[in-house]
Amino acid sequence: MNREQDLEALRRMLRIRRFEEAAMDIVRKGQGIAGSVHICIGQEAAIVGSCLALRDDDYIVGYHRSHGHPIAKGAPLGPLMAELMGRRTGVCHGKGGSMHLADFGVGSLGETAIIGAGIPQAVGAAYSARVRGTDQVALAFFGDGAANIGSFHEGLNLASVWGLGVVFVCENNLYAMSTALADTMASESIAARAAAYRMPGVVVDGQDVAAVFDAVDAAVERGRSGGGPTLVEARTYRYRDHAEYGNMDLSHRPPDEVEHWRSRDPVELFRARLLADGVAEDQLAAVAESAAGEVRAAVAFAKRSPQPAPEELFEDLWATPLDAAPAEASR
Amino acid sequence: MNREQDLEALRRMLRIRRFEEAAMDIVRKGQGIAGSVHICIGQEAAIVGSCLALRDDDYIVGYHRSHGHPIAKGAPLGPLMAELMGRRTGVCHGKGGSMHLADFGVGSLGETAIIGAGIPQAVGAAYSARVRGTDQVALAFFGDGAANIGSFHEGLNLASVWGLGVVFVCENNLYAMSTALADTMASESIAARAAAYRMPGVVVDGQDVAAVFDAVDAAVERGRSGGGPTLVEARTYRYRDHAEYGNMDLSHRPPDEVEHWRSRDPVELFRARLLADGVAEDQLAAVAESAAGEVRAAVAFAKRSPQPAPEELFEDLWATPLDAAPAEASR
Amino acid sequence: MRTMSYREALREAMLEEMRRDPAVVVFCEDGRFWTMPTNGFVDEFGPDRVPVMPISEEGFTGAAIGAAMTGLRPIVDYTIANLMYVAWDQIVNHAAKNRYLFGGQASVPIVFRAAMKYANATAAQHSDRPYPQLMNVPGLKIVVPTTPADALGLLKSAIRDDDPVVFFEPLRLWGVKGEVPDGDHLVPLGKAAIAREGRDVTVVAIGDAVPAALKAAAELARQGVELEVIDPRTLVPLDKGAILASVDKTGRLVIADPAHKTCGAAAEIAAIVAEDGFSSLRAPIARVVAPDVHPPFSPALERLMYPTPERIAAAATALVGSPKELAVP
Amino acid sequence: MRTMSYREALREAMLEEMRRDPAVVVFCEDGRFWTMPTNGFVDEFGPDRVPVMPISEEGFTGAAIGAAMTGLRPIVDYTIANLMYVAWDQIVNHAAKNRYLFGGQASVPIVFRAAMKYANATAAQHSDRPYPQLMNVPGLKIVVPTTPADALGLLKSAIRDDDPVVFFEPLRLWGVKGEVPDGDHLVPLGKAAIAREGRDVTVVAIGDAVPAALKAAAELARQGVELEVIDPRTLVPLDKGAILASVDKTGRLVIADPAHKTCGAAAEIAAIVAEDGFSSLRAPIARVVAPDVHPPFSPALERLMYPTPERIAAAATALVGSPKELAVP
Ligand SMILES: Cc1ncc(C[n+]2csc(CCOP(=O)(O)OP(=O)(O)O)c2C)c(N)n1
Ligand SMILES: Cc1ncc(C[n+]2csc(CCOP(=O)(O)OP(=O)(O)O)c2C)c(N)n1
Ligand SMILES: [Mg+2]
Ligand SMILES: [Mg+2]
Repeated sequence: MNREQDLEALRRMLRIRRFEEAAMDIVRKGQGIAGSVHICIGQEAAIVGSCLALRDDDYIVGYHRSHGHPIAKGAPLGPLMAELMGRRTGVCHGKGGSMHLADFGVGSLGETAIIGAGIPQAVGAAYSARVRGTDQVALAFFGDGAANIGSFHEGLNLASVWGLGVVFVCENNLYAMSTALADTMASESIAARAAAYRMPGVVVDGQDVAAVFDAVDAAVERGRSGGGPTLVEARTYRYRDHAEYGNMDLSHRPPDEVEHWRSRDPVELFRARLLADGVAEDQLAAVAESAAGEVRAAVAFAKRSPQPAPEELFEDLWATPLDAAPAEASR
Repeated sequence: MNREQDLEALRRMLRIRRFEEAAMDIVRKGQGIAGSVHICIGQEAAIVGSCLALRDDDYIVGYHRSHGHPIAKGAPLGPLMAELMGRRTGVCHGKGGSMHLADFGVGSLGETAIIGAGIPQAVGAAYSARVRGTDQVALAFFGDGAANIGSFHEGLNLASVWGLGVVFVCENNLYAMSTALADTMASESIAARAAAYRMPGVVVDGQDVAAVFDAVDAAVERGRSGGGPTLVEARTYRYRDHAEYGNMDLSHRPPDEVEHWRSRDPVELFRARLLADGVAEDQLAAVAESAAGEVRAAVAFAKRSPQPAPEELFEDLWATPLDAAPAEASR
Repeated sequence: MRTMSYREALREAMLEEMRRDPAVVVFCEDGRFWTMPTNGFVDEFGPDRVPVMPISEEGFTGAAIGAAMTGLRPIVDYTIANLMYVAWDQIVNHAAKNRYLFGGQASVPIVFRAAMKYANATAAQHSDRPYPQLMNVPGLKIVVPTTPADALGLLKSAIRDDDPVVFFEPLRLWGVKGEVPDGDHLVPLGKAAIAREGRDVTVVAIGDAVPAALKAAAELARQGVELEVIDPRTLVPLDKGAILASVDKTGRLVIADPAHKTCGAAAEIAAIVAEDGFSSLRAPIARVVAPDVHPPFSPALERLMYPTPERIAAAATALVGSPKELAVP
Repeated sequence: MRTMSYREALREAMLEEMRRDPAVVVFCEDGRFWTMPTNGFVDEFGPDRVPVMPISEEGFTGAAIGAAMTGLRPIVDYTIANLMYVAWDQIVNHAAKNRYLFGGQASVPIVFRAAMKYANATAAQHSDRPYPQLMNVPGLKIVVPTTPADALGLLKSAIRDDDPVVFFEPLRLWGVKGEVPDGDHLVPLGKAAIAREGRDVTVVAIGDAVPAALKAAAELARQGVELEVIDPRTLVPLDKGAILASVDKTGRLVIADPAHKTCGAAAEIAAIVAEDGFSSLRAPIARVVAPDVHPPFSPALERLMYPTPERIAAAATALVGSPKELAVP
């Protein structure tokens, strides 16, 4: 990454961090975020490093831990926060909520609450690009838990056989809910599974945004130039428990494990690196303040947005309405 | 294999061959086998070599190309042939037909018409053995086409993580219907995929019944003694097209490929080996005659068996009938 | 007018639409094989639009969704309706829901083709008629054509529709020939056909129960009982108006459907009439459907499963009282 | 009598049956986690009977089938009903069919548990009520208990049943407490409960529409309209006798069900009554169900989806003509 990209990486990581802190605050205070909220704090480098390697018109598909992906892809924050609050101004008109953020305007094709299901959808987006004659690539985010489900296998095989420009990014945070990856997968690493599809598989330090960028950038380059798919496993950690469902903490994790990963906070690590590289403290503070300001504005926007009206229940279901059929009935 | 096993191997291969020839004959003459009939002629060594390595109380699960598996596991032929003819004496009372042979009496837990679906069921049978404290192993047969479906991935992973005694036997006949494996799988071999689950994967000559026996025997031994699952890929070939649906031949295959595999007929190869090993011609002829006689008897049994009576439509659905509920209705 | 089989109509519809719109692609295992209606398409449209398909129903259905959300119009052919179950999550949780979940940001224009192999001795895992299950899922349009003209016209409309359409084909009808209008023949979704007019009993028939109902009608007509046979053609959206209007005329309703009874399409049609056409009804509603048991392999048993002219005629006759003796072949 | 929550009843049922029968095992992702009703089971029953579960719904459902055909009695907990779609092929093509396909050579005694998280702001992919889809599949018994006593008694019966049973739990009811008989409390499958007797309108209510119907009944009683509330508890086999007897008494039927309308359980119940109870009916049948649209995330919209006391009362009132003003809270 060049300096400009460095600062953009920091900005996007901070947007995610502040956005999620604000969301947790609203949840805690009961101010209007309902349902399951999965926080990705701790994983920002894996997410942002990946998205920064993409073009604006490239595609991403994500999963239930969904806030970071569209933010990292460049989505405006207001409609995302309004979505979490179920407002009509939400990016999905309040239909999707926290697990289903999507902003097609920035190539974010949506997040799914079904583990693994987004993987083949990303393959389809890359296939679509080829048929339409563009060189867009598609990136699928998924968790370590998804590596044991059928769609992972089928999606990777399809991308490989069809030679598509897909980057599979596993945010391996070591756990699926309470279950340690080591207990559910005998393979040495998720990246090692790439060999079963004759595609490159790489493990990267998911707390190091530049390392993630480099790995994904190479994969994107490969994909865009017709070299086929790549599997990137970013080793990372989430700092909150699975979801914000009250009195959840990380007490069931080994304390030294938690300590180790907290000491490798991706935002702190990167800020320290930039300082060491000679970036001025002021500049970093300005980036931080702008991110925080965007989040404050997004929260304000969401809170003042109206609830959807009852008739909106029936909107957005059909592209062409059901009663389009003429009344006359004859063969 | 010892000499006794050699002769048993030959007998079972010949049972399969004659059984299927008889079935094709009935289909051709329109004498009462309806539906899809998938012939495994050419693949007998892979099937018999595998089953001979099992104990009588071990389990097998198979797929749509289903006749060979229960025969190789030792099922009596009459009820199998009656099943193909949809008779009430059929091993499944005429409910299953050609794609669903099963003989629980010999550990044949059934064949499925859904690609890949039997794989996790075999895993469950091995799991069951462990919970019940027996040392039975389970063997899953599947085709090369099944290696691209989710159940393959999930089944192998589960068996590996749970450390179960499962042997996964892929009858790789190079094609799934008309589709060449090379077009749908980028991996070097199916066996190579075993590494993704940290289990051994071996490729074996599927036309050599002794080689298959040795590979599966080692895998069974491993499984039975708590060493976990193994993937065995038997390279073989089917001599008929996908199914017996009229005017199907192998004309869409490269002629020299067909020629090559026909020259490696598993029954002929093994008979030649036994002769070279000094087994008397007479003895082989006696085995051949007994197999042919069993098939003739099976056909006769099937043909003289009655069609199911209309009320049998409703039998076999429930273990405990639906109207078991008492009439009285109150909380 | 042209004469073609149902199967040829399927091929023709796909050919015409693929020529018309480069966004149309076909996902089908062995789709290039001579037994398939898309045989030869790869030569005209190239391997990108007719890609080789691993046995990965879940995967390629997901891929179709990703493609549909980004500008393509995939036709996904499962070849056997039961294989949809393998991809059920992608069909039900994603194809049907994504437009709604994402607030209308993208549509999912896919046609899911599913041949139903029942009455063909392929046993329970290959003989299902799963449209009732999918009728319970909002967001999917559901079509069951019964003539070559409707197969052609509805498949073309389905391919052009911006929503996911599930297209169920009774395999028994694939070989049936019929007249098909020339030119760009489109049949709109959501519009029933009155396959035969009659005043005494309305028979709403689905799939290959339509020809069975027409046979029953021809037979009963000789005895002075006039059946009105309605072929909904599209199950979602259902042309309720056509059904209610007919029941309003006849006062009696038989629903003939090869799918299972409980929570079937026939149950829905009965419920609609019991709600909105109750005052027209002069007799109980009768369902002539498959019993709640799986299709058995044995042809001797399987032929007891589905609606026949005899069963339909008997049900209709029971509703009007008992006229002269029946002699349906 | 003991007092326990629905959730505690689920736990108690599994505990009692696992203690009683060493063949009972539990498959559940994160089943050992403190949020799950099976938390702590591994300590008592060991890791073999409560194995660690990768995210592999299709795989572990298949494994449960293989285990069930060879002597075990697995309880498979999907934790969220929508996740069954991932395993649909194994449930529909195998668990429901294998006994029939193999001519009764083996049974498939599995309990599939599925919590339904609707009315909980988890949006369309986590809020389904898929029992109507499975009611269309022969070979599965289907249960939707609504009280702690029934949750306990039906889950124990389901575990002992030799057929596959799908056990749907409205998550909204997990926290509800109630009295539960002491001892080995079993409730038979296939037997409806008359949750309240009444003479004017029969309300067949499913899942958490039962408490809603009871509220509506209490309110209407004050106005002189007596609802009879029937909780089928088991949807397959359905206690048709209890429903028909009630309609025979009241002449009017409302069906209240949180599942989608088209081809739903309410459609089936309506069809049964339109067929076999037609002569008892004095008014059209009314369905108070979820509209055919997905559950939206936004609580402001989602609360419009499901049957409420108001909607049920309004439907019942419309059937009896219009009595005095309603004031349901
Ligand atoms: C197919 C499916 N199975 C199970 C679940 C329930 N579930 C939601 S999140 C989760 C854990 C996912 O772990 P991972 O993929 O590692 O993502 P993480 O939550 O760690 O980011 C599970 C089991 C689901 N949503 N979908
Ligand atoms: C899930 C599923 N997808 C597709 C089919 C249709 N189909 C039946 S057999 C077959 C080919 C299977 O090939 P393979 O596994 O190699 O077995 P083989 O027929 O070569 O023995 C296909 C695609 C099916 N039955 N099930
Ligand atoms: Mg994880
Ligand atoms: Mg093959």
